[in-house]
Amino acid sequence: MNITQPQNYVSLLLLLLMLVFPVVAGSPFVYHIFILVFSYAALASAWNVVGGFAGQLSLGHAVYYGVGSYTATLLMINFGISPWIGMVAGALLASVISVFVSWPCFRLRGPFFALASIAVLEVVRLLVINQHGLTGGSAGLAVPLQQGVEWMVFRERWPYLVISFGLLSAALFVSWKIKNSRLGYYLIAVREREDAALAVGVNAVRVKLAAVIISAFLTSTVGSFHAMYFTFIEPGAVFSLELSIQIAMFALIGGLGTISGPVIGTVLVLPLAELARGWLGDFADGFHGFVYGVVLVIVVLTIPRGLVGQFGARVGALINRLPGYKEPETVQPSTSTLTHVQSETLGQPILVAEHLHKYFGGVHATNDVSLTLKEGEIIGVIGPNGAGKTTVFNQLSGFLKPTSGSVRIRTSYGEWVTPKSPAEFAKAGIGRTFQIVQPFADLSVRENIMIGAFMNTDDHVEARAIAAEVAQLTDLTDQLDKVARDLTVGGMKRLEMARALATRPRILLLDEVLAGLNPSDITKAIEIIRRIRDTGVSILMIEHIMQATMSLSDHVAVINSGSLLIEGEPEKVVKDPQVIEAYLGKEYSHA
Amino acid sequence: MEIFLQLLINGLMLGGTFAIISIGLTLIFGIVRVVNFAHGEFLMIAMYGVYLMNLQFGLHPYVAMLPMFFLMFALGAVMQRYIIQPLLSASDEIQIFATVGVSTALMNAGLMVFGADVYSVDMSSAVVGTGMTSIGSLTINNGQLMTFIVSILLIGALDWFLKYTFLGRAIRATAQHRDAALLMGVDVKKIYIIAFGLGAGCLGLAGGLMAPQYPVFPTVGTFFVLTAFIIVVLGGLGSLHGAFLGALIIGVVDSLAGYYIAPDLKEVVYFSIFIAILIFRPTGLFGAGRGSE
Amino acid sequence: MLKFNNVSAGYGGAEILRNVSLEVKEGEVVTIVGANGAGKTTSLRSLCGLIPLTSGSIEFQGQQINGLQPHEIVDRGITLVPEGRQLFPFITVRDNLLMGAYKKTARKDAEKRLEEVLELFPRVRERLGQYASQLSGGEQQMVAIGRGLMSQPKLLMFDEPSLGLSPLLVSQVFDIIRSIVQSGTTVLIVEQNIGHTLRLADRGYVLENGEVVVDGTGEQLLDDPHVKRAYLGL
Amino acid sequence: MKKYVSKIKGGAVAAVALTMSFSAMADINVGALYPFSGGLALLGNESFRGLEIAIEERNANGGLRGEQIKLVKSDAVDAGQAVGAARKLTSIEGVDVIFGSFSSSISFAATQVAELAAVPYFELGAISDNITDRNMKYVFRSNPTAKNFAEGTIDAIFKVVAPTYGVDAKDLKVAIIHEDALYGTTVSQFQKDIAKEKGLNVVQTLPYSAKAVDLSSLVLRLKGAGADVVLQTSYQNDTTLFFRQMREAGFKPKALIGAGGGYSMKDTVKVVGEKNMEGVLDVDFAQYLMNEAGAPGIKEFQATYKERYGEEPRSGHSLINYSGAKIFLDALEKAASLKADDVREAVMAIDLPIGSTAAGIGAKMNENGQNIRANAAIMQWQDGELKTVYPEAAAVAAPKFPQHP
Repeated sequence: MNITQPQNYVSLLLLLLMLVFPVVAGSPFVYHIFILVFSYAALASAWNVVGGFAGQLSLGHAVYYGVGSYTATLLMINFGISPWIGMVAGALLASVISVFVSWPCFRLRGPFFALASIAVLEVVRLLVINQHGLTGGSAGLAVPLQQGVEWMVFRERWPYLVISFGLLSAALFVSWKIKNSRLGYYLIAVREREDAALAVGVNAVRVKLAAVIISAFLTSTVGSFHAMYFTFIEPGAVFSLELSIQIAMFALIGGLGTISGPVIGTVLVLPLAELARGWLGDFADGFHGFVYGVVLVIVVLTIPRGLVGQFGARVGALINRLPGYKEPETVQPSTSTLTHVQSETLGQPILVAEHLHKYFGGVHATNDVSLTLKEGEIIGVIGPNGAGKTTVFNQLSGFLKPTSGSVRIRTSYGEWVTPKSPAEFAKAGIGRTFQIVQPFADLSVRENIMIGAFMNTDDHVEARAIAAEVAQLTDLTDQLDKVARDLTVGGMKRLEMARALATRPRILLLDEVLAGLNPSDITKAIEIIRRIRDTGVSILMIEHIMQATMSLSDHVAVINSGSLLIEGEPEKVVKDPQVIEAYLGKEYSHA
Repeated sequence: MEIFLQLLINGLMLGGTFAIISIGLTLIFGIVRVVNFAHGEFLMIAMYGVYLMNLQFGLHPYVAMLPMFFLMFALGAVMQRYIIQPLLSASDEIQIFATVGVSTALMNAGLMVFGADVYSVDMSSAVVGTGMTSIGSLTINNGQLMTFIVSILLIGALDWFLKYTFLGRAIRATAQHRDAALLMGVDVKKIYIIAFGLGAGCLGLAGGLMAPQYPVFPTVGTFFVLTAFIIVVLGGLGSLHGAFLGALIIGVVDSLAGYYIAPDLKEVVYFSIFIAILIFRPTGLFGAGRGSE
Repeated sequence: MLKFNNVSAGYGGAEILRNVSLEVKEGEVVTIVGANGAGKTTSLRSLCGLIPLTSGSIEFQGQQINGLQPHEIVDRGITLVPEGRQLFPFITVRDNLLMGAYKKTARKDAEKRLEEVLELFPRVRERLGQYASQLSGGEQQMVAIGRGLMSQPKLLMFDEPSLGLSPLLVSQVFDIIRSIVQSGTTVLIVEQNIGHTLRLADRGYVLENGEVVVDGTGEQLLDDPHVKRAYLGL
Repeated sequence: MKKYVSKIKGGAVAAVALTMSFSAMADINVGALYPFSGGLALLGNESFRGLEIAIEERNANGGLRGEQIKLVKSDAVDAGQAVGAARKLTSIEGVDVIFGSFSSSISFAATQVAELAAVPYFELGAISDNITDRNMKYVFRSNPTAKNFAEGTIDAIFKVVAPTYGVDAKDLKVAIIHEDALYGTTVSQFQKDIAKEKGLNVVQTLPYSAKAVDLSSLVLRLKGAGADVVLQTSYQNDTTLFFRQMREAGFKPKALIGAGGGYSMKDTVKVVGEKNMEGVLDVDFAQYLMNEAGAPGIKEFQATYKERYGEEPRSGHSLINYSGAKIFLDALEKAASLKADDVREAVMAIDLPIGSTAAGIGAKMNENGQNIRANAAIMQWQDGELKTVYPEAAAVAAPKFPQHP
């Protein structure tokens, strides 16, 4: 982290200010509020790793919090083990539990994942109550009041403040680390467009598990700390749905998926709620809860992206006017992959599909399609709308499993492999684009491409270099810092190619990358495809724009009604009466 | 054997109560595709409404539930129009938080207006809905029996409405294929408002039917809402018959597990069933092919 | 009857239609042809109110209709038979057809209308009680057309009615469209299978990259080099 | 510039000093920490009313140490909020003492804070025994604990049920049922231990969730086990549910004994019906129908309550809080100063015999600050009234059971 960057030093200063404020104010109540703010902000940040970065709306995070509380307290009561050790033990246990809880739930979407997480929380709470021999049941456990550093119980308040600040710093550091690492990019990729992520070799399940484990670990440490701070735990309070909702709410109000959001959300809402309880509590029982609910509704209706999502960019720009701001350095692309590679195996088969059949229910979508792509070749796949071209593509890239038949790929070591999942296909050397473009819309062009580059490197700098290099190849260099959603159609299509290329594929499957482009974009794209081929990549492309297909392809394959109609040289194929009929209808071919 | 039969009857009757609460939720869930966490608080409002009508006008809860149906319809419609509709294209978590916010606000509003006191409708002079019916040594609570019967009638009525009226067909069509419904000239926004209103309106009926059984207090909704979610997922999104069968299943599980396992572990049993259903058969037991994925 | 005045439209910032002007007169059959991605479907969707225009206007029977809600446009008498059928999968065929008569003016004659439609599609009659998702592709297309007719439209639009059908079925579908035309309904077809379409149509427009490049009568277009180029790159 | 700053500073200091001296001169600030919202709100509020009446009474009679007492309300729904509430009371509000707190988990957390801040904490209603097992110097409790409750319920079997039916207590089949949160679990645990110790025949022990909406299977299990006496520790909803479903299943045990909670509440009778509550025993803080001889001032309190809030007390929580508050206020009056150590000295000096307060309890603190003269009364619902039946000194009626002619 570069400390001279305004955004960085301002953030650090603000954090320090939060630590200094209660010390200056001196009031125990202010101490308490800040201890709560720090620890809840840590919880919200930890939750944000799953709920924000990974986009899995968990409302059962109190499970991990409770595991931390109980592990530390039980170890202390039964074995006299210091809560510092208990904290780590609890965190490890929470991580293990998180794997068992989350794995089966990952295929659930949105509200269903949320409901499942609530159900898990309820089950755990009821079991903890039921197993009172072990857990003390619902009577709860009182933490022995042995004072001292090793017991995490103090008469003064500042040690609690320091510990909670430490926990928050840890959570923030981890968030920042994730956000700026391969994992962070992968999480966003999986959250935004799982298909596109799979196509660049992301193992979605593993990535989500990593997030859940990290999140559970952090959440659990705060649970241990809270047990020592409140000195009393009971299942109803620690395994509580309200707590789970509350921490998620702090993150949401601040801004999901941002680093500072959860902290800002907590800092604004928590003290306000505490004070409101004092101010409004006398007015009428329940009034502050009412206000709380109404504020939450207003926030989601007016600034659903949270404070940071809504205002973050503007504030960030203001802060950047402070002294010390430097543009991020542009990385010089190394031109290693751009050079023409002379391959000894040029012209030999690299991708072989044999007798592919695919049924959807009763529909025979792919009927005995066999294809062979030779190294260095461009094959154009044409056929009318709905003929089943994309279905074939999906089988060639692992997104669909053929009902029968096989797809084999020759790796760079010369072996033939049959990958099983889209990610394995990607790793075996297949890059693909999607007919309907799948950009990670909120990321910049550079970051989009980097997600592809991360397949072969986990180094940030190297990924940036690859991005720069691929951008040059696809004429995106001057758009690198643009947000993907602002690109033109042509730009998006090129971005699709760039992302696939960043994985250094040896075979590229292009699904209608020219559709919807204006003539000048088309010319540009054709040139790019030629350039790509010249770097040694073999290409299979579905295309409707005939001029392009004709001029680019070495071979043309025509698919109609799910089967391979004809394959051969472009000129021959296009004059074939069968083809004309398939395209323009019987009547036309007779005309 | 006799105990088993009594347990079964108790479970089925409890299922009737669960059903009347879940019908509205499955309508909203299935059509508007929103998980309404405020459903329990809607039930609370309906129960207070019935209580007040009984107190002020001496209406029997079974009479009071009819005006309550319309009042709750209006409340649901307002919630859809002003809170859910602006968020229809927003992500799931935003919608969930909106309904959580409404839930918190309503629960506390209940506390502000009525205090934490527990109120119950005075049924001492009522003839219908109280007492027991005995069949041999087995007994049935009349109020629960009434709830059971009305929930069947309600499902029948909704079924007829959804199948044989233009509006009902449009509601089903919108749930299945929103864009195509638009092309048929359906005002989708209006359909959502009606669907949400209907779902809330069902709770108006539930409020009246439950009055002889359960007292009302600000947090009464939390006693029922999670169970209702379980039932709706179990029965399959938006499926009325599924919700009814799911309610009966959960009722019977509640009753049997409470006897044969332990009263404090019965929730564990049906929460576990719920998780298993989500994981292994996300479309629900009776869902028509659409579910959690 | 229908007029596009310099219409531009698109999704999420990308402009797919550019300055398109076209016209359909009462009683006519007009077709829009062009390659994939040329903007044919977009033009129909913007007409139905599903996509907002970025510029230009659409008039129907002399009144501006762009900016209206989709259901208001249906009420004016414009109905689309969408690409890929888009039936309601878990609703019976009968109810699918009745959904076509949802708009207020069509409701009271719905049963009568249903009979007429079933006469046109005798095979559908046997399937009335089944879920739409249980039908074959051809039967689904019949239901989709039938559903469109149920609204008694002044202007009926077809989006790729031949998509995914076998050649025999394609001929049948076009026979049906022909009979609809003969009954006096104005028709606008978007189609890839231009052989059938251009023979049927009074006039046609060729879209390329979101712009109208040629227009003329069906027969003229059949021989126009633009058409072949658009499709086959010759 | 510098001058200007110092001027502002000076002004601010003066203002602060002024307000501080103002409040110091006018009032003694006293914290009231209860759950005023959330699920515990009803009884939290009822408890608070007892404290409020005690304070208002004291203020009307010239106040404490010649100054008016100002009550500072602080709401805590759970342990986390209790810490915040206690911190606020001890620091920002600067209260001299705190009264609380109805809920045991709130009390646990709040007393911890108060102890560390050296602010005396007077617990008037929470019953978990451990609260006063932690060697705290400034935490005192006037009310009986869970153990007292459990003892009371077992006593009720030996002293009331068995003699009235004329059977040996050890021949009775006893079932223990309880809600499975803190309150029910704590009391029932003591019940189990004491019952075992005294050789009772316990046939079933069944916990259940207080949020349960159906207890019919639990009732069938009790019925199947042929329980003669049922001990229930419960809140209001589960009490009414249990009674309704017991009736439906035709289950009629010889005696039902509750440990406060739902059994003591007027509302419960309203829902369950007078005749269905007839003969039900309840062990709790003393309620209102006590022999004035064993509870001096109880009628007066009841009258004041009715006048102040326009309704009958909703449960005995107000009474026990009232009595406890009075005991501690008297001690505060006598203390050398309001410093914590002086307060402790005064509190430890309290010596009131049983039957000398409105709730019938006496007062004598042990080293841990627990009142060892706090006993739970045994009461019975008769004709819709909760009448004290044991100990005899406070009794207003003889026990009778409708099942036993």
